Amino acid sequence: MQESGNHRWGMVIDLNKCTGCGECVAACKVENNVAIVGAEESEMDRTMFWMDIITTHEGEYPDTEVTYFPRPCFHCDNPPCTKVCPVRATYRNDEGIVTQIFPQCIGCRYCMAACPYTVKSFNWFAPDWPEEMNSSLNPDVSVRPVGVVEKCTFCIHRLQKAKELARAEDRELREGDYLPACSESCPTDAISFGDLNDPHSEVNKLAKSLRAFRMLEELGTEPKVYYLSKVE
Amino acid sequence: MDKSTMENSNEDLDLFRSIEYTGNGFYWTVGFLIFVIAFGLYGYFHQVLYGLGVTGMAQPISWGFYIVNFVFFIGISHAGTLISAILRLSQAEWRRPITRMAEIITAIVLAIGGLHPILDLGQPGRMWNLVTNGRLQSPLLWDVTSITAYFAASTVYLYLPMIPDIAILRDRGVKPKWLYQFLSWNWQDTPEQKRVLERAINILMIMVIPIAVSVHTVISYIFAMTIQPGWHSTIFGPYFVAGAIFSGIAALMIAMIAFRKIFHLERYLKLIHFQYLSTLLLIMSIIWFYFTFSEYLTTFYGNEPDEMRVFNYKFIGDFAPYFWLMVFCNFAVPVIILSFKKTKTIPGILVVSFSVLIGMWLERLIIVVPSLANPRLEYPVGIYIPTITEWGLFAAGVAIFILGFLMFAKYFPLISIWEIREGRESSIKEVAHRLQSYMPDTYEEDELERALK
Amino acid sequence: MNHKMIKVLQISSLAYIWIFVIAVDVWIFSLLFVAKKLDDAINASVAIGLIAIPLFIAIASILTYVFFGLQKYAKPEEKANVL
Amino acid sequence: MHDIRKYLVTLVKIMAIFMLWGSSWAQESFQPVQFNHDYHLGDLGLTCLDCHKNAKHQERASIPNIDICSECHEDEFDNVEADKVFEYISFETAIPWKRVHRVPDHAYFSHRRHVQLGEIDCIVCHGDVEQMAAPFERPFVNMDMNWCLDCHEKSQISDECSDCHR
Repeated sequence: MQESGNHRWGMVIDLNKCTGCGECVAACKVENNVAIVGAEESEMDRTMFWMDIITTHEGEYPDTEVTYFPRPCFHCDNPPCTKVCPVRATYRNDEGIVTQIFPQCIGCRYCMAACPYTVKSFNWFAPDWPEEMNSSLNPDVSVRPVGVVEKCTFCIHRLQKAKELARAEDRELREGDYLPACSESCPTDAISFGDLNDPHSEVNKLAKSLRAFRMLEELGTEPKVYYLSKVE
Repeated sequence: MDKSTMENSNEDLDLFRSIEYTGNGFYWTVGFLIFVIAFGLYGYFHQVLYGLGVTGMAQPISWGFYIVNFVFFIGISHAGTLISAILRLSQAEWRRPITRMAEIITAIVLAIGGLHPILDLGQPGRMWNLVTNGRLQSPLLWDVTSITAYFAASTVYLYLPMIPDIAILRDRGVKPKWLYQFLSWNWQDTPEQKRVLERAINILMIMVIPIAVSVHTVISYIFAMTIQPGWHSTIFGPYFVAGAIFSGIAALMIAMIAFRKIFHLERYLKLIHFQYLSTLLLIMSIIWFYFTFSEYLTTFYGNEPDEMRVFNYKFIGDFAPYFWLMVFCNFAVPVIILSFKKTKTIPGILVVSFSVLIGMWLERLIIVVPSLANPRLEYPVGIYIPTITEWGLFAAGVAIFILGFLMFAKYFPLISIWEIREGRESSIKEVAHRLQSYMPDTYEEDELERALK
Repeated sequence: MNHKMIKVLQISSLAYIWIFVIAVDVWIFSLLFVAKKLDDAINASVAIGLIAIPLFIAIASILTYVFFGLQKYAKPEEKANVL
Repeated sequence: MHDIRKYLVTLVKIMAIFMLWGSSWAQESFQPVQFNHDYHLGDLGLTCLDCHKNAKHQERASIPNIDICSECHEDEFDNVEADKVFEYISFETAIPWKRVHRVPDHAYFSHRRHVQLGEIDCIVCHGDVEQMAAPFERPFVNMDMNWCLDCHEKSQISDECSDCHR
């Protein structure tokens, strides 16, 4: 394997470019076999999104300023969720990805309660898809059983494959080899993804820009998802 | 058996009634309780089969009744051993008819409460992961450890002072004989045996107090260790401990009043016992108010936006009815009723006790749900409506408690017989002696002369 | 049920309590090793282990002390009767 | 007494029927074709990668089917099993091989990782296939996590959960 520990994967989302189209949400759902819950369940607030869009409204109509925040898991460098897990089903790996080991999870939902960003979803029932979609599930990602917590993994299966391919071709991992589905699918290129440790990567440069900020930075969780604030 | 013990055992005949006489009411009650438990179990199997979706929990509010009841039951379990240990330690003579009941409450409710997190698991079949891959840094594991320790310590603490009573039952020939023979550990009331037992009880009661305090502190840490608004508070440890003792005393008094009525124990559990305990309850009520006040005042004064969202949700938002009902039940009712001698009667105390239990349960609900319902980011505020499964399991939990208490009363005396006898025989002399030792020292004759010079 | 049988039952129940206590201690102890192996907050684990492990042993010891104390100081004539 | 004997006889009969049924069930071959690895590898000198073409460069090793078989099986051979293959080829229907070796859905396993990068011989996981006259009916080893981890620890490969689980 590639020597791990020298990457620190991160994401920069440009709010100026984001139109709130929801392509990232859809791409994520398809890529990661995220369950589709019925109308009844979604009435109960049990919708499941690994990538969600938070909409904020500022000001009174007609001078309303609407901002869309695509919200993956923030993959904190100091994650509050991993500390409390009683069985090590979630932890931050050497490359900064906060992983979720589904077969290990006992479903106590402590990590959900501890996450200040509320990014985790729980499988309240066994996941279910419309009949015709069952054959189009992504074989690279497991289908989670009932009763476990799940969340965005930065499409870690793509990293596994990209690393393997790079080593098979006997080269270093290049920028762009590994992109999560949301970043790849964004029609306006609002979501950049890459190695924050690489001084030449795009995300590194963007994360250092004056517009960059992180969600609830004051909590000290050190999220690795940066937003570029809106400018006129 | 010599003559004096014979007389005594006749005198304490009331205490054997629950064991030696079984009425129809007993079977009806047990039958009803088993029905309630079966209903709860049915709900649980339903939940295991289909998933936690059968409960009312949803996305931001991922913890509901199970965790609320977990904290509530463990809170009740506190009173017992802690109160009994404190009363024993302070040599309060009026403890004698109370301690046993308090200890039973602990043992039974702790077992019920301790199992509640399992109800809450999405994958109960993977419990074994806790054994093979547990992480001691998670507050949940602190709980597992300290509840196990408390359960072990409090059952031992219940059992040891029961040995002489079991021996009395054995000598009376109560059936099943083998059970009492097995449990009495060859007790023959020799002075040496008494010394051994008393030494063990003394060590245990000192040990059990810090364990008891640690249990509820650690339970509060489940919440306090996260950085969620409304939870991340340094006061939570003592706040939970105080609340636990508060609700525990109330539960203890309800049990005492009920069993006093059923088994005609008026001669043992007198008004004075209830008045002493209710004074303790009144003090705890005021302490509870003090903690609640400082907890919310700091939040309000600090005015941190995320904290204030939860604060407003409780004070004027969706949870306001529950919040103010809690304040009414936990503070207004006890203070009003227990402050006046006229209302400090058995019915009055019963009302207060129920009110406190309801209030403390609401407090647990108010701690768990609003913080989860108001996430920091701009999500819609969550709602939580418990389903029949959750109510059923709550009822089953209460039913198991009552059933456990009844079954205990069926086989063992609810009031410590030997401690009552000991009190009757020697405590007046001992207390007189003790009082003497509190008195200012009198001068010896030569000392007096010297002092006069 | 005869007295010998009861004696055996008593001793074995005491043994079960020891097995339980030792099992809990072994569990906590093994978690220390897991924490060390995975480099996962070993200090917290050691702190909890230091308190919890002796505590369980103490509880079982008290019980054992009482059991053997009561056997030792039972009246001899009835001892023969009961044993 | 007589009745009991009667019942016993009936019982024995029923058991005999079950045993016969069971044994006939076991004899029915598990795979559609009794493929002979021994013959193909030993006598014909093929290698694993000749048929399992993706084993080195892809995640999944691929189980050969008529498109590969037809390269050699152009005519009928003097063999019942080979005739079956020829039949499949001539009708252009895929041979319904039953998959025997599989890791659970929640684990990521890649042949490329192990065969190309790790340079592990096929026989390490699949056994001495060259000696096998019949196709697999059950996996060579029980492929559970401990089995994976044993080897990973021995050869000091990463034992991070996230390297295999997703």
